[in-house]
Amino acid sequence: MRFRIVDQREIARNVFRLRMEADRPVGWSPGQFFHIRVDDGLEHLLRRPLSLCEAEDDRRFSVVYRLVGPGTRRLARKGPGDELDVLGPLGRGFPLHEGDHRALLIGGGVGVPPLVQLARELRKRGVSVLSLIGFRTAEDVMLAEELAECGSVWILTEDGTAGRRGRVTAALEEALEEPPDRFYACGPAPMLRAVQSALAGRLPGYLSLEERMGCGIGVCMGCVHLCRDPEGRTRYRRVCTEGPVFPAEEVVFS
Amino acid sequence: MRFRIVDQREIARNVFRLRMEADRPVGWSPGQFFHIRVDDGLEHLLRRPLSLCEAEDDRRFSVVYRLVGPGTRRLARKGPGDELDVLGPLGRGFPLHEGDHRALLIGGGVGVPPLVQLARELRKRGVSVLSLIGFRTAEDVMLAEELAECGSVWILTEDGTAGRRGRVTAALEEALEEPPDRFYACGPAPMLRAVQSALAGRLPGYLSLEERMGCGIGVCMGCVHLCRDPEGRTRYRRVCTEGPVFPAEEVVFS
Amino acid sequence: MSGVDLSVELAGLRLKNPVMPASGCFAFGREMSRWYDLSRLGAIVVKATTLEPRSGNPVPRVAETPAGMLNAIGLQNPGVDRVIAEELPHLRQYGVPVIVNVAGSTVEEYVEVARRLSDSPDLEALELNISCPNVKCGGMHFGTDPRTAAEVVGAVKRVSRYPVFVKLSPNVTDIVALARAVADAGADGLSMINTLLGMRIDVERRRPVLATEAGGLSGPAIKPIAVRMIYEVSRAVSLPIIGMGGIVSGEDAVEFLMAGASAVAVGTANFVKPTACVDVLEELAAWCRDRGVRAVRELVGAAGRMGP
Amino acid sequence: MSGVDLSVELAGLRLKNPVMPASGCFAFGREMSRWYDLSRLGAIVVKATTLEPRSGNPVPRVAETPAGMLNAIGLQNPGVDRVIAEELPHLRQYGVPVIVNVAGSTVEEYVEVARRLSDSPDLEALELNISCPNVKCGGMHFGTDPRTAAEVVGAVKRVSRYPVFVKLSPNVTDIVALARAVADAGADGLSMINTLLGMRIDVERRRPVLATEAGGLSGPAIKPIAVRMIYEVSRAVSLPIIGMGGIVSGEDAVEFLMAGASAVAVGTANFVKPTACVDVLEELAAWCRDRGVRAVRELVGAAGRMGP
Ligand SMILES: Cc1cc2nc3c(=O)[nH]c(=O)nc-3n(C[C@H](O)[C@H](O)[C@H](O)COP(=O)(O)OP(=O)(O)OC[C@H]3O[C@@H](n4cnc5c(N)ncnc54)[C@H](O)[C@@H]3O)c2cc1C
Ligand SMILES: Cc1cc2nc3c(=O)[nH]c(=O)nc-3n(C[C@H](O)[C@H](O)[C@H](O)COP(=O)(O)OP(=O)(O)OC[C@H]3O[C@@H](n4cnc5c(N)ncnc54)[C@H](O)[C@@H]3O)c2cc1C
Ligand SMILES: Cc1cc2nc3c(=O)[nH]c(=O)nc-3n(C[C@H](O)[C@H](O)[C@H](O)COP(=O)(O)O)c2cc1C
Ligand SMILES: Cc1cc2nc3c(=O)[nH]c(=O)nc-3n(C[C@H](O)[C@H](O)[C@H](O)COP(=O)(O)O)c2cc1C
Ligand code: FES
Ligand code: FES
Repeated sequence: MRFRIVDQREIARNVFRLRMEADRPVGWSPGQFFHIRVDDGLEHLLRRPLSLCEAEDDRRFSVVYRLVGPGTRRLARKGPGDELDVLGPLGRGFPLHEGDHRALLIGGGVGVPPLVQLARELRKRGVSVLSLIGFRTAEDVMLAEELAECGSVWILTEDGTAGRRGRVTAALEEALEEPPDRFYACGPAPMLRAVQSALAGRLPGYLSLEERMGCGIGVCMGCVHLCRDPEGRTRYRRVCTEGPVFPAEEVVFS
Repeated sequence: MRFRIVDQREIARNVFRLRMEADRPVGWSPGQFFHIRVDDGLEHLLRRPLSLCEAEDDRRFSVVYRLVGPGTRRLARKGPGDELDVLGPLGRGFPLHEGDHRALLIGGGVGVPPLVQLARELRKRGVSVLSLIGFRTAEDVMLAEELAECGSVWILTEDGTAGRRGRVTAALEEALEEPPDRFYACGPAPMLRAVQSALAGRLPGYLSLEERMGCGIGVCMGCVHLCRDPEGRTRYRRVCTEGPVFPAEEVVFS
Repeated sequence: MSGVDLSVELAGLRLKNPVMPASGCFAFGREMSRWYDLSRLGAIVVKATTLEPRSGNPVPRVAETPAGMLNAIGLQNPGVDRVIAEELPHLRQYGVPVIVNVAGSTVEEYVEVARRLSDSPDLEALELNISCPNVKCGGMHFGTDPRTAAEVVGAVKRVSRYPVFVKLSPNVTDIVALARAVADAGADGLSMINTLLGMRIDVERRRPVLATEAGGLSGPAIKPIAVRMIYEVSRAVSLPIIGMGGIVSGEDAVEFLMAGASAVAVGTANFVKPTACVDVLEELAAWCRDRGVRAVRELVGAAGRMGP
Repeated sequence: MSGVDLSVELAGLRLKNPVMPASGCFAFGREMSRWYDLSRLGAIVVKATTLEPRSGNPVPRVAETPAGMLNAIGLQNPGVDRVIAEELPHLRQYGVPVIVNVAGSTVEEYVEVARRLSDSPDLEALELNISCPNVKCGGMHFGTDPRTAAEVVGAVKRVSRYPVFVKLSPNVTDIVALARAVADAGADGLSMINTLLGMRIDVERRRPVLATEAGGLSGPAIKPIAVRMIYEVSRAVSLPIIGMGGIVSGEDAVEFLMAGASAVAVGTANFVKPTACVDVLEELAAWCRDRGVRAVRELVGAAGRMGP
């Protein structure tokens, strides 16, 4: 599908927010991702997966991404009016549960963007939201205001230049003092693993995973992650179509 | 070198004139070519050779090209303000001879563009110019007005929809009635061959050749054409650096 | 499609058009059926099937390269019995010939998979994958030595009720020798090419990007190699060829047909665009129409007609 | 260049930096000297030289492919005597080691070219091109069979006063076997890779684009294949490797060094940008500087240090 770029701005060091508009309405849920061709030529064949960060309505969305390589660099060169070839939103997003009162959102780095629309949806349902978001340093901090509109936000930086010093896991115990019903986490694998092991058996929740993708639509088996099914058997599941969000207890980190 | 596109317009069916400005003055002569990267990415590695059509001064030039494949299609998408990675002008252009009074210019299709600046230079030196330009059909006719500013122009089309019916060679004899001192020809190989054989021994002149190029700067040996040296030995010469313009009697068509 | 006869015949299979997905780029069709009507395809080629279920390689399994990609999926599949029970039957609804890609670690394994498939009514042909670079034991080594290749082809032919296409590896010195050997061993057709062995290094981490280090290179980058091999083989061996390797457009498909392929498969392009197969088909039909080509068959081998 | 030690040693040659042009993409240097100061190069590698002058193949000789190109130049060169008399002397002025690429149709021709070059003081090493896909007789067939390769290398080594690098063809089933064979035959180093055999078809004219039909594929498209082969060979054979195949950036050069090359050559990129060699060099130096790498040597083989 063709999306038209509405605008694009740098919102933190090397982090861009790209707003885009679809040519027709599409269904979505928080935690899904867009699969974006960074260029119409053949040099960059694979699409780049970027999480839905905000949904203004059924046609206008934003993604927030960090410059890491040639694909995101090329994307960053585009401007208002340029067209993008986009699939999605794809995948299974964050499930919302009836009856939840308090939710704990945990994000690290570019794992924070998908939490924004999630926080908004929770807020709409009257769920009170606490967002724990961690970054390397003050220059990397992003989306704190957007999250603050939906609840409390605790910022952590590894070097202490903004918010508290330390990683999100350091603040976890404190975040549980007013017990949440559920947690939602997105960020680098070491963070997710630490969150998983800290909360296992104490709080149900979801992890949003990242893997390198080929197709994004479930046919190449490129993006698999090891998961444990309810019977305890482990097997590879596709992040693109069976995820990216999985129940925390099912995810196996090797 | 970076050139900035000033403007680009379709001037005949699938034929574009692209005006561009260099960031600093460059030396040039009519008959040379620019070697243009159609895109900064890696999909299209090879540059495209396009002849200098007009030189407004030492920085502003135009090229006129036909859409034939992916490279020219990509080029045609660019607009004012876009930058182009350009080498050149490269190669050896049309030599001008002191003492010439009348010149015959012969062009076919996209062989016409390099004749425009040539006609202007001849005109500046007081040489009277007759341009014989041939096209397939009326929709393909281009640059006739520009040439008409420098002398007489005879248009031919294969189907007779504009000017006279036939190929340029059909009008050659008539063009010789007021005998020129020299001819300059550029166009498809069959046309050049016909011109060469019609004029051999009767009129000195130059042919501007086209070959597929790798480097454009004389190092790959990709663009060679068979030539006969004054001693009668044939050998391959590089169109990019020893040409594209060769004395007509030296060129061997196989 | 408006006047152009797109049908081709291939080792006794009649295809209504020459475009099919390449194995491994289409899974077993379920996901793709959301993007277009699979009955539009000339044939359906499913993911490599082995005797036992395989979980495949660790991740990362894919990496991008200039105009190409590397993969090291490692034949992840549910095993032949589940493929027969759960995957093939639902593909019948599309009324399109189904070709099952078969892989194994030993000759016996290939034979056993072929035998079980022969008992299923839900396919029309086998494609023997003796060229998968992504598994240590099995796969490519069968495809790089003419004698071994002939052995596995001969053994499978003896048990198979269905025509056998043999998928050749491009990672060889002499592709014609391989093609001859499998032709002599009874192959009914050839599929070419599989991926080339390649590697990318993550310079920041100072190690290969893929968990398996090397992987299979596919996409437009390899197209010239595929075209050259098909051109050579089609002039030396008289088996029908399913051509693949970097096809992304109808014009690419024409190039493969002219090189000597009788049909084409679209692989990596499915990841660029889910509708790649039907897009290629439409562009191919339009190409023929615009040039007055009445039947796509006429294009097969057209570039080699002048003799060597 | 500000603190980073770029020097490398290569079969006894001391290069002040590891970047050189690939043979055939630099002619004999005269044209390139207009674009930058050739003394900045780590070494100079000239076009293939044969015993007699050769006029090369008919045109078209080049064609573009996705992220790559095909060439079929056919070893056009003025012959070894004129190369020695007219081309090599002028290259001395740059104070940079000169490596002469040698090609031939017979073992005797290779030997005779090597013998004559041994009488010239104007070079530091030979690069035996036993891998050129562009000439029917001579070139690649020497490079695809380990025994033949060893024979020509052994014969040249017996007459050569200079170290001999052997340029390997990627068009083989087992590149390690080739590398081992030429190592055992006395090669002082390896250059890899030469081009892959490929073809493009002009679908409008219904015939191959190149006059020779097939040609050699080079450029970024083949980079993953080159990296994989260098990675494999560098772990199996202890000869220094000049790595090439699709390098267009300093980061590409790092990738080749980490794969196991001790130096790198830049080929097709010279056609994209005449200053490609020195651009790659500057980017490589900057890359090292930004990451605190003190000596470029430290990168050699870094991606394979963890063991297989
Ligand atoms: C479901 C999902 C959602 C994501 N959401 C976001 C987001 O909202 N914001 C954001 O900044 N990043 C996000 N990422 C990571 C993002 O996809 C990569 O940073 C991006 O693809 C890098 O592309 P590149 O060409 O710049 O880098 P390169 O490293 O050059 O990319 C080369 C290849 O590797 C893949 N790749 C590289 N890094 C990653 C990664 N971390 N995860 C998956 N594939 C990768 C690329 O897609 C590409 O195919 C998400 C990843 C996934 C799987
Ligand atoms: C010295 C010189 C001057 C030229 N001047 C002009 C001009 O002023 N106007 C104009 O319209 N065309 C001119 N041409 C031809 C022009 O270069 C090609 O039409 C153009 O490169 C086609 O590129 P493409 O990608 O669109 O087509 P494709 O056919 O897809 O190109 C593929 C490759 O073939 C090469 N190629 C294709 N056709 C030609 C050709 N006829 N000559 C040389 N290389 C070719 C391309 O450069 C490219 O490398 C000139 C050619 C030469 C050699
Ligand atoms: C992700 C992926 C998985 C593949 N899996 C298989 C497979 O299971 N069996 C097989 O024979 N080929 C497999 N292939 C090879 C393709 O079928 C095809 O031969 C190759 O990719 C070249 O075509 P392409 O360039 O169009 O992708 C796979 C290729 C890719 C990219
Ligand atoms: C136009 C051209 C001419 C070449 N001529 C030679 C040659 O004479 N001798 C040789 O050993 N390799 C030759 N090569 C191969 C290159 O040296 C190099 O091995 C190959 O192109 C891969 O590197 P690249 O991708 O950087 O070009 C040539 C390559 C090209 C593109
Ligand atoms: S990316 Fe292809 S299956 Fe998930
Ligand atoms: S294009 Fe390379 S020598 Fe002329």
